[in-house]
Amino acid sequence: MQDLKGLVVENIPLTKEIYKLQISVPEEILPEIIPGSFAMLKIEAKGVFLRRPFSFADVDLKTGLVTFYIKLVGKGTGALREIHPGQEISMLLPLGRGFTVMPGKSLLVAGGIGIAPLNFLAREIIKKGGEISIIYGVKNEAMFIPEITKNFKNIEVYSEIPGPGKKGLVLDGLKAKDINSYDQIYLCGPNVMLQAAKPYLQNFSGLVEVSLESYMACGFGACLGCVVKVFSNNEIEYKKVCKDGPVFNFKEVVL
Amino acid sequence: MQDLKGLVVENIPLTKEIYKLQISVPEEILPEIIPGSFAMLKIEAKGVFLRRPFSFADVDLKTGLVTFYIKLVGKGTGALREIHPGQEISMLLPLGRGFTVMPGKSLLVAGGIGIAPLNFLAREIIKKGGEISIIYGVKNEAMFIPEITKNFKNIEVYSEIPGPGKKGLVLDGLKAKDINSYDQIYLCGPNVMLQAAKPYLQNFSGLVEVSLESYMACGFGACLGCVVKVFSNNEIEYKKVCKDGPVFNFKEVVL
Amino acid sequence: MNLEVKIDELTLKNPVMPASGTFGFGLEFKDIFDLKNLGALVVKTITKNPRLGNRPPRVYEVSCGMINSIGLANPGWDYFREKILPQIKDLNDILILNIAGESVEEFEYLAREAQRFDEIKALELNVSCPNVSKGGIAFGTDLEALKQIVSSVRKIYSKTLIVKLTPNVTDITVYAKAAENAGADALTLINTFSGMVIDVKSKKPVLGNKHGGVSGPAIRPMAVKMVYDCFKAVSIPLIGVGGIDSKEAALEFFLAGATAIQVGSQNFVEPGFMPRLIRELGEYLREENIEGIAKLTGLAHRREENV
Amino acid sequence: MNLEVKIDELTLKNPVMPASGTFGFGLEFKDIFDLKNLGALVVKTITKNPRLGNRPPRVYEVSCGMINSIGLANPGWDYFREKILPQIKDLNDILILNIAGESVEEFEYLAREAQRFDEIKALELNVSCPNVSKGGIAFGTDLEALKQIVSSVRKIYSKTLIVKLTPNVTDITVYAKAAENAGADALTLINTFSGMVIDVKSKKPVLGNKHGGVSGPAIRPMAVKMVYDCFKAVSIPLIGVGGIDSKEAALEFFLAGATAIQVGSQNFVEPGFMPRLIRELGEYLREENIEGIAKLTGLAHRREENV
Ligand SMILES: Cc1cc2nc3c(=O)[nH]c(=O)nc-3n(C[C@H](O)[C@H](O)[C@H](O)COP(=O)(O)OP(=O)(O)OC[C@H]3O[C@@H](n4cnc5c(N)ncnc54)[C@H](O)[C@@H]3O)c2cc1C
Ligand SMILES: Cc1cc2nc3c(=O)[nH]c(=O)nc-3n(C[C@H](O)[C@H](O)[C@H](O)COP(=O)(O)OP(=O)(O)OC[C@H]3O[C@@H](n4cnc5c(N)ncnc54)[C@H](O)[C@@H]3O)c2cc1C
Ligand SMILES: Cc1cc2nc3c(=O)[nH]c(=O)nc-3n(C[C@H](O)[C@H](O)[C@H](O)COP(=O)(O)O)c2cc1C
Ligand SMILES: Cc1cc2nc3c(=O)[nH]c(=O)nc-3n(C[C@H](O)[C@H](O)[C@H](O)COP(=O)(O)O)c2cc1C
Ligand code: FES
Ligand code: FES
Repeated sequence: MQDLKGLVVENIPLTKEIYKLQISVPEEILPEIIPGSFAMLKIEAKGVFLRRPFSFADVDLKTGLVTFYIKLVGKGTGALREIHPGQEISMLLPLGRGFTVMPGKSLLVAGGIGIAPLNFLAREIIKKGGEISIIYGVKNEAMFIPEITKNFKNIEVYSEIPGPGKKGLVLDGLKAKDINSYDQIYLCGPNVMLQAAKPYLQNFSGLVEVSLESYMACGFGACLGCVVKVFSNNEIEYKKVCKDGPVFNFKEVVL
Repeated sequence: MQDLKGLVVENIPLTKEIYKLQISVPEEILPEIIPGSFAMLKIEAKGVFLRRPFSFADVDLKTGLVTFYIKLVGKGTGALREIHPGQEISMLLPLGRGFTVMPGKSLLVAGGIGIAPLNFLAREIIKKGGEISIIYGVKNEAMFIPEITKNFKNIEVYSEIPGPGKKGLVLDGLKAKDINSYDQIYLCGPNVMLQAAKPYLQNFSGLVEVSLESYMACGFGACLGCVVKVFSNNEIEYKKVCKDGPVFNFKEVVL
Repeated sequence: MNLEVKIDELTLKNPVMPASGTFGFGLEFKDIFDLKNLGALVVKTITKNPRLGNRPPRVYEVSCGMINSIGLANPGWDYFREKILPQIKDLNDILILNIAGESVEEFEYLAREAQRFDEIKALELNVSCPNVSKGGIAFGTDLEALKQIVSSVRKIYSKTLIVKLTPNVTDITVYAKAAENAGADALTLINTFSGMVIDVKSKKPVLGNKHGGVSGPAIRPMAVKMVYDCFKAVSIPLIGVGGIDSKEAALEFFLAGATAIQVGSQNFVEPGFMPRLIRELGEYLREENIEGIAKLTGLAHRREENV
Repeated sequence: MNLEVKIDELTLKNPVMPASGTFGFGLEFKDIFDLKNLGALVVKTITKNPRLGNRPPRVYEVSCGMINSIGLANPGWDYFREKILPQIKDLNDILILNIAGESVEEFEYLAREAQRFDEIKALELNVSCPNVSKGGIAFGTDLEALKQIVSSVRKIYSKTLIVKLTPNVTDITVYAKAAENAGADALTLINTFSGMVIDVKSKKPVLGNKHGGVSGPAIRPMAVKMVYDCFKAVSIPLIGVGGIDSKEAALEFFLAGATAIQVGSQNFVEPGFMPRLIRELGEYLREENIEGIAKLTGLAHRREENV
């Protein structure tokens, strides 16, 4: 973990609710950034005290740029939208335990802004010679990031209300697949999506990983604030999303 | 008093410590703005809760612009320096009791950023056919606003450490004058300057007015926070700088 | 959608009123909005005799709030009755007089006077000001004194009696119950937190009176918790106050158990805040399809049980 | 220029240390700076038995601060002694163990254990956590319980004994004096303020445990006042804590009467804050030509007399 200053290079709206933030970071740190890891950004705005966590949605080793897809939800994400190219931003990074990139066929299941870390993961899997399919479910047009579908061939989009892609939920997409034709499955999305997917994936024999969210004060394991219940070795434990995760074995997580 | 939005038109540094902020305000309000009155500006920045008071340094009835000269002292004035042309700013205005503009010869005595309201007053006196002389004392170069000396002919500049104008204090300027040749005297500056001038002006027979500062929460008489001691009608009273002032009869003020 | 709330026998057309001492006598706000819009008008604390208040500086900014040591500066009851009451009695149907005394007798004196004026609809007893050396917070933290003041005033005053409590106690519910048992019809929660700011340059406390009372969003979580706790402890209506600067902040207080709310420091920052809040609360009820604001009171307690 | 301070028999090379529970066991910060730079290392509260802590959510932002209901989650004394102590004992010369118990016996047990370990240089008794149902704040607000815990531990523990007090009391000086009389060598002032945030959408308290403790700049004026008041009331050294996020904030505490300070929530926002603060305090002494930081302690009191 380092506390360093990044330089904002681009900050553009992608939809009414989502924007894309690109930040130039020092070269040395780039190799440490892996899919599923995240940064805590310091937002200098009225009423924002804590940093805010955002997953890396992409890293470009050549340009030294990291990309975030950010959904507008409150004062922090609201203020961050106003940051201009050329401004500096303090970032703690890289944080957390990322996805386990595996060979073979991977199914990536994203709900809403959950696509952010999976975009990065998909690129990484492809880079390492793996195969991917993506199910990308959104609520509506405002939550849909068009450039994602340009990045990947095997991607199916579902929209809760008529909008981009097919009408339906992520779960509909999952049901339409022969999940056993995949070697592993990765998920990121809202709790309702994860809860719905859970019984459906219970018997899947391969690795299933999920990237979780939780409210964080520090992001690096010091406050013990961000815990989730995990059932492993026949014991219920609280694990830190920021340090033991955000990527967990999906089957062990108590949602 | 109105709570309205102004549009920032210009915000430029004049010296290392002083900047000039020009804001376009609705036309109807302009005639109510008089020398000595002030506005409470709402500064949207981390850690700033209360509004900040600033005296009008000028008003242009034709362009609808008001001018503030602002000295950098802390977080509010620091954040305000970053406001861009085109941004809106919430202002409460006009506030306070201004100077009494009188015919004849007026002496204006300014210390540091105290020049702000006196600049406006000087223009107004001249407009009404009066005559003015200005003593403008500053600490150093960084506190000296060059454009002030361009605005007026009868102006003498003193600098505490060698810098613009003569070396010396405001009081030296005052002593060099035959103050009895003036019909009235107006002051604005730091407390040390006012204290030094006090005994010297005690026997002056004309009107002596001073614009005071004090820490303000509301700026419009609601909190009772900004009081100063005033001795009038043989009684010590607390008067509100924001509403009973900021302009007071200098002889009545207990410094 | 209905913003009406009841505090004892009074029906307020909406639950929003100014916090004492942050709204003067209302006159300063007349330029900004029509005070008839308010649920009630609460005036700055009045004492028997005029008070100059503490020496300046009396206000200062703190993180997400402010600190004050005004010290109950006010012109005294006689001046208020003669010069101010006539000017403000028609500004709002429900005028609440906030009073403080240096002794039980002074409280009694003021209550007796207030009882005589029809235009005064309720009394709010300030037993909680941290800025006066005699009485003030001492009454609010001394359980016996609190009981004595409230029951003495209760004997004299037959209209709505509200007691405003200080948060500077170990367990506010003890004081809330004591005030209820002594005859209070409603409680205002809370006054300011005792605090101090030291000026690093001069190496002295910033305020002339050294310490003062902290208000603003900084104290909101503590205020919300106190309303929540007192809602369980007493059955009289609660008026929530402390750091309300948005619709969401106001809603927290209703959900915690407040029947009405007061706005303090935010009046300084945005003098038109209260009418905006009233409008936004109305819109909220409409959007959420909630029949009346009163339905929200204490909802955070009920929800819990279903977890 | 000298940053050294003395707390009882301990000489700290500078007056800056982490507040318990905001620094883990220090290990998370090792990437950011060398913990040897700190005046002392204070660990997260340890209890006799392991504690899972409260159900999440456990942290949330509030205006100029945060609220937490961690609930003293910790691996328990045995695990700490076996697995953690060996890892951290060389991180800093002065290791302060913060402990809490559900009973006087648990405090005694832990004190007896701590006494055996040379690497533990001082105990800080947490009698003030608002987030546990047994013990916790109840001990800190019950004067008799406080006296009993402190004097029982004092009998067992011969090294430096620090007692950390809760601000959720009517008059903290009463508790400060009681702790001093019961044998405390120093006091840490203060733990968090009890508070609550309600989620307007779900209409429920945000925290899994409903209420929590408020920390950060929002509580600083209250913390400074408590240090100021206790400085007059007791003669043992005070360790000031509450909302320190800058050199100026730290200086307020020294001027109010603190001998050393602790940094809490700010560690989350800026993990490198403490070494920066130490550097800036050194620069400050140099610029102001003050011979040692200890000269600042309580200066706001002395200045007053000359007003
Ligand atoms: C590991 C991780 C990775 C994330 N990655 C992304 C991402 O790539 N893109 C994206 O848009 N969002 C991401 N989020 C969510 C993002 O952190 C929150 O939406 C953001 O912090 C909200 O801040 P706000 O000030 O706008 O909202 P607020 O006004 O503070 O609150 C709105 C809601 O946002 C959530 N929230 C607020 N602060 C935090 C916090 N510190 N930690 C967690 N949740 C919080 C809470 O549920 C809160 O109710 C991620 C969260 C985590 C934990
Ligand atoms: C009637 C009046 C007119 C003024 N006109 C001008 C002007 O034309 N140009 C100019 O540069 N300055 C003017 N000032 C002073 C200006 O208001 C302060 O310098 C400014 O508020 C400092 O804000 P800050 O956040 O930068 O400082 P902070 O970091 O908050 O504090 C630095 C110091 O500034 C002073 N200060 C801070 N807030 C206030 C406040 N709300 N009211 C009064 N003093 C405060 C305090 O002494 C404080 O110690 C005027 C003040 C008053 C009362
Ligand atoms: C400047 C100021 C003056 C106050 N004067 C009084 C007063 O005279 N009587 C009183 O009962 N409360 C007084 N208060 C306390 C407020 O009524 C209110 O309880 C407190 O400010 C908390 O609310 P807030 O956070 O919304 O400001 C005063 C508060 C401030 C800020
Ligand atoms: C997340 C969190 C956990 C805490 N855990 C403890 C603890 O275990 N023991 C303790 O004595 N204090 C604990 N505290 C209180 C702090 O030590 C400190 O007293 C308080 O946060 C005020 O300081 P601050 O405003 O600088 O954060 C905790 C505070 C926070 C924010
Ligand atoms: S956010 Fe602090 S431990 Fe995870
Ligand atoms: S600043 Fe509030 S009364 Fe003057």
